[in-house]
Amino acid sequence: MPEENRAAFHRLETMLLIRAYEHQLVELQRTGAPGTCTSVGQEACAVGVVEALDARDRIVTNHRSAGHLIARGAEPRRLMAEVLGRVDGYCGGRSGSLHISAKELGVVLTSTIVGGELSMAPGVALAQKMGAGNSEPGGIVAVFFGDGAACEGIFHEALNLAVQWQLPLLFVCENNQWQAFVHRLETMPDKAISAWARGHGLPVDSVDGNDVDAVHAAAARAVAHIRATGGPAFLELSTYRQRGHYEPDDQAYVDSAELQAWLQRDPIRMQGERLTAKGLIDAAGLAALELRVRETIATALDFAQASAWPTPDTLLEHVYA
Amino acid sequence: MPEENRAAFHRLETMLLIRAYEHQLVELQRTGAPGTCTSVGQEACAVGVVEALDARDRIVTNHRSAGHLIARGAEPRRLMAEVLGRVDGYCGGRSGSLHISAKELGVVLTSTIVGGELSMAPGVALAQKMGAGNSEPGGIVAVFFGDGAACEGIFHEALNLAVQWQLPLLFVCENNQWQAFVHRLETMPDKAISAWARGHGLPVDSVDGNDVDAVHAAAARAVAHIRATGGPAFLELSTYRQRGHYEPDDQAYVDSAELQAWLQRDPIRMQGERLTAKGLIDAAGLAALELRVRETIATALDFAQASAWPTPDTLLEHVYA
Amino acid sequence: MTKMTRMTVEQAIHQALREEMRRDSSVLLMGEGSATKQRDLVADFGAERVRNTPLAEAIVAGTAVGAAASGLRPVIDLLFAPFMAYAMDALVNSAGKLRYLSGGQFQFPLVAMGMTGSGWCVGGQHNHNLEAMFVHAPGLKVVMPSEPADFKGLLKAAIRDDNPVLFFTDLGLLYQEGEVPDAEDFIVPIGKAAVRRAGGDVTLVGYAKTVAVCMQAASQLEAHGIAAEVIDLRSLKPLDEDTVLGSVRKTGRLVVVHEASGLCGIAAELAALAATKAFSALRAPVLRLTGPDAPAASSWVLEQAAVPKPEAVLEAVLDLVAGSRRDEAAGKSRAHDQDSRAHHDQLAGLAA
Amino acid sequence: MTKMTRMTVEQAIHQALREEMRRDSSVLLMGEGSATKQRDLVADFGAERVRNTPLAEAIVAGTAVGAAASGLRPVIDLLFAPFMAYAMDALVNSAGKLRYLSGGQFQFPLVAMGMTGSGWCVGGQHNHNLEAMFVHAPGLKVVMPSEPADFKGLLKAAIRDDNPVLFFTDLGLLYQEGEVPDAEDFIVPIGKAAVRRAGGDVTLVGYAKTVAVCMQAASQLEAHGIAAEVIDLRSLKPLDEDTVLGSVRKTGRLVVVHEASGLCGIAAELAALAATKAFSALRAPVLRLTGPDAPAASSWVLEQAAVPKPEAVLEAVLDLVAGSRRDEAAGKSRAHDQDSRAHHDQLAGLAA
Ligand SMILES: Cc1ncc(C[n+]2csc(CCOP(=O)(O)OP(=O)(O)O)c2C)c(N)n1
Ligand SMILES: Cc1ncc(C[n+]2csc(CCOP(=O)(O)OP(=O)(O)O)c2C)c(N)n1
Ligand SMILES: [Mg+2]
Ligand SMILES: [Mg+2]
Repeated sequence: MPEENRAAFHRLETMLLIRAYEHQLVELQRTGAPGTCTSVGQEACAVGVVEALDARDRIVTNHRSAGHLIARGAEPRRLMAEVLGRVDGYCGGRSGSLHISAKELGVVLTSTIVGGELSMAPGVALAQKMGAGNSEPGGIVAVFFGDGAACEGIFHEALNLAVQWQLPLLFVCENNQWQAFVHRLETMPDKAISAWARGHGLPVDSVDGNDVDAVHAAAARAVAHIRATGGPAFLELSTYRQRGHYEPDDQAYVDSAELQAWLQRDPIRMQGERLTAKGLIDAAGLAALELRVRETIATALDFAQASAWPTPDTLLEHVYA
Repeated sequence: MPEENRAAFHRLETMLLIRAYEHQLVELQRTGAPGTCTSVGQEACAVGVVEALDARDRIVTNHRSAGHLIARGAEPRRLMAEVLGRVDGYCGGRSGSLHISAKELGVVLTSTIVGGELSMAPGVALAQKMGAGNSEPGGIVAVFFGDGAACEGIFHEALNLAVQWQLPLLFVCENNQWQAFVHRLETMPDKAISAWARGHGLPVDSVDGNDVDAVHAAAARAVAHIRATGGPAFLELSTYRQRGHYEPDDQAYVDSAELQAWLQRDPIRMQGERLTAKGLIDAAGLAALELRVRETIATALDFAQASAWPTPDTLLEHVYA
Repeated sequence: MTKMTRMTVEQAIHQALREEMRRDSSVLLMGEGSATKQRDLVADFGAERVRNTPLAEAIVAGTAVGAAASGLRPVIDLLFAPFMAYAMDALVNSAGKLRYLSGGQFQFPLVAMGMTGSGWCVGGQHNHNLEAMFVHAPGLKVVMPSEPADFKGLLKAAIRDDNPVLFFTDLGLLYQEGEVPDAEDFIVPIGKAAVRRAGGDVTLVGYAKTVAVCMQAASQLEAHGIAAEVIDLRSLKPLDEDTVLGSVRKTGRLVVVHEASGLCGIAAELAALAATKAFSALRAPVLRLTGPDAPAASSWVLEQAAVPKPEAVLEAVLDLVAGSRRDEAAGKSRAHDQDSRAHHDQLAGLAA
Repeated sequence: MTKMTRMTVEQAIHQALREEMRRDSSVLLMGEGSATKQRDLVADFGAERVRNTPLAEAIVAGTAVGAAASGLRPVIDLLFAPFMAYAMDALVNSAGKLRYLSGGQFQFPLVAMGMTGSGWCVGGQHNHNLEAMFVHAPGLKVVMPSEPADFKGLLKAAIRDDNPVLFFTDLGLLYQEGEVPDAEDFIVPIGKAAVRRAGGDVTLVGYAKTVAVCMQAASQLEAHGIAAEVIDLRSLKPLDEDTVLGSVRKTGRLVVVHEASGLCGIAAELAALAATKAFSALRAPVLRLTGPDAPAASSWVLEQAAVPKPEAVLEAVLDLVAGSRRDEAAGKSRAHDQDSRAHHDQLAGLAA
């Protein structure tokens, strides 16, 4: 199988794994586990961008991070343990789903404060640029944030600093049309995000966030630009939050025609159809893939549920260095 | 004298009054009074914009507010009493120079937190739009802020809200090239302020902030637009802070060639030359004007120095309603 | 007789908003999702007065400040208390100070709402009881009720108040039910605590979720022959000093219980008040059972370990009473030092 | 013998920065004007490590947080303390919490500097002692020195600390002079108070500018035959409980003096500590002489009226000692209630 096809295949499988993982979380929530912010429908953004990064790069993300983490190689079992508040989670259960970081993977400083990711990312990029700590030459930072975060003032401050200091920072706005229970068109003009970014004078690209190949191509271009110039770039990925803001959420406030239209353009379905059209996969192949990810998730669930609770005597560990 | 000439004349006199007032404050500081942030060199911005406003309009301003206040009709003697911390000041001495409001003149909610003016102005405009309190139909709000304030995240948030809610708000950025001890080109790209504003999709005009007639014309156009549409507009006024950030300040960090170039374009000098060229004023006329404003300021100083100190037993007055 | 209706805290908040919006056309509601979540208010009062905002707490709060000074009475929903970190300048530097700095020219009748507290396993960026920060800041009032009737009555009082009021909802109480007076003029005055249970041996003070903790401890103490007085602060600023001090002067023992960190928290303020103004009445050390100086963890076990529990209150009070009675019997002037209780300060929950 | 040089607080701060930047290449300095104001540091350490920033406190602080977690040791100058309102999310929600919430994966060796305090007539949006807010927030350390040597030693300690440290400078001290050790390894450990004067009758605790207030009061008290012990906290978090409690156990009387508001302030915390952990030693009510619950006015007269003065401390202590001695002579177990002193709490300055 040529490299290009292997990559396309791998993208599909990773998207399936993210989806299966999040569907499992949805089920867990129904039986009493804490709710989560799923990224169902946005898998192409995570997979396309993360694949364009190197091991030396860092990722800063937010509350809707499962895709970024899994695309980066995070183990579903340790993620799930974290969501369930167990010791084997990436953060020993202290984070829960909302601020999972996995330093070993270069996924650092996740914040569930909308805008928190944008406030810290320039500092991570500055450290990369200055060769601090365990950074490697040429390393960049990708910061994932939502259309809602683009409304926060810190968006403006982060862009200006990154431009002015020429930081190796890739801004990735996953414009999923929603900001919790508010449609983004209630909060900004239609083309606002790219227009705002352009006002800062850095390279801005807007692509279909449901087309994993398009996302990847754009991300690869942006990453190349950053490595070549040392300065920042901006990517707006148009996508859609297919499920509610946080589980459970009846989505009563969602326009069903809009939702339906986007479901037609589901990123996994699109990628499946593309591979099928190219003759790279058939129904049986797809079913096998799905089975594989489902097994991974089932094993992960067993692991997470078997993982111990932290004990109360560890309550004050890690508050201070 | 035709209306147009009377207006030109009045602009010159008001700028002279502002300058004389601030020079007096500089002298006062030298003899022990609290320092101030003077607007020497920026008088045309204040005079040109404020003249374009009606009585029903409101002004929100910042630490460098003397021009806005005097152009709006504030009495130098009450301003000076405020700077000296006396009971006859507009704020009874509680404000000092940094946050003088004069509600009776429609100068409301002055904040010395850079960006504070931008955070509150949309609310004042919303109240105008909703006809709340003692607002009159068609009233708008002009918010004065610096190039430094444009770097604060609240700049982005205020613009977006004003656009999205179509608030009757005139953004007036007095780009005086300095942000305290830092030149703005260290903090932003050259054309950044207008570019950022344009990204928000509202009408943006950039004019010479040292030409009072040009400022006035642009402000009048913007005000007309706001009254006609109900929505916001943006004005960038290029000007220069001729003195230090705060008295005293030796300006050792200032590039003297740049300063000299701007001094050649001093707004008062330019307006004086314009009136002279039109044959509206001669040297004697100018001297008479200067004498008049100097007398006003001398009287103001007497008043302020004779004004009583607040008494300690009033310390807790006005903390709570 | 007052007509009452049984409802949850969430419903009581909604009723207060509805009643005040009907009563006063200058009241408006703004927040991320305020209109989405309260379509009925949009229907009744119009989209101009019930507004979804951009996701930008600083401008939401700043706009409320500007609007409040200009004749409106904004209520803003900032969702979770830690998000107020973005609204700090508007709340602390503008709303809290500009009345004073302007020499009284402006007033700021606004209410800023935020949820917080343990129970949802959301971790410390959502669950952070930071009410004491606003108590420390000048020019603001702060309330944090414990039962539906007070949520209604205090929210109405907050909306009518001409000062900025921070209104905190302990999210663990959101679906708790209680009887709420129907009357549109039902107001709970800001600055008045409620004595939830009378007793002469020890004063237990809590607010929000810990009122129930104190009440449970009080029941258990009864079995030990100890009569606890339980005070629900309701208002954190202004504090009802008279009610607390009056009780301490009667019981001679004070135990303050809250989820927020103890350091410079409300319990510190009350302990200081007692040590200054009811000193001669104190028969025993003042105890604080508070959350630790740590962010809230998400994991249920750790979240709960950080929260003061009735058992910890019970144990603390039993020790306290035994200690002070022993000392008094021995003719000593005061109880033994309470170093042994130090851990309560930081680790109230662990003892449970 | 330690070699010393006489210098101002401002110079001591500068020396600490220079020494630590020389010692550790991961230290960098950022702020609005940091490079302009310290050209010599730019010259010595390069523009990459001494940076002017845009006027945007939130991103300055956020960048420091991100950099600190990634191997740098940023020192940020946020100018005046109230401007930290814009940096609250980065400091409180990120720097203070993300170590814990990540299960200890990251550390945040950063220092955030801010000036505040009375003396410059700049009013409450510059002059606001809000250090207690950061004491209340988890995961942060807070220092506020009173003399040049401590400014140097504590700033060096703060830069070397692996936790985020808030470093407050009382601007009234900026040009105050004192002897400062030359040694590059001179460190003042965070969390240790200093006993500035020994005495057995009353413990006076202050920090920053009010240490001098306490010292002056102590001198005057000497004339009245009262020996005051004066403690300079220096670190507000962690607090040096042992030194304060040790002193209170010896003197039996505690008076805390600071410019910040009393409500949920440091004095409240210390009063609570004493009332819990040194209860049996207390011979008199604990007093707080603090700034009022009001923004700072600009007018010199009002600014000064809000500030605790030596005369007020003197008067308060004289009353306190007289009261408790009278009670003890009369065989009462404790001093009279201190309601008469209530005004000190809010209006320390007015009494002066
Ligand atoms: C400062 C802040 N405000 C509000 C919230 C509550 N909240 C969590 S996610 C969210 C929506 C964020 O929208 P967006 O940035 O578009 O990201 P998305 O959730 O769509 O991925 C909101 C309002 C928060 N966590 N932080
Ligand atoms: C939030 C905040 N940060 C910093 C300061 C200190 N400061 C006062 S004025 C000023 C410069 C402001 O620059 P700009 O907005 O361009 O206004 P200008 O002073 O030039 O009129 C600074 C840094 C402040 N008052 N508030
Ligand atoms: Mg979104
Ligand atoms: Mg400027």
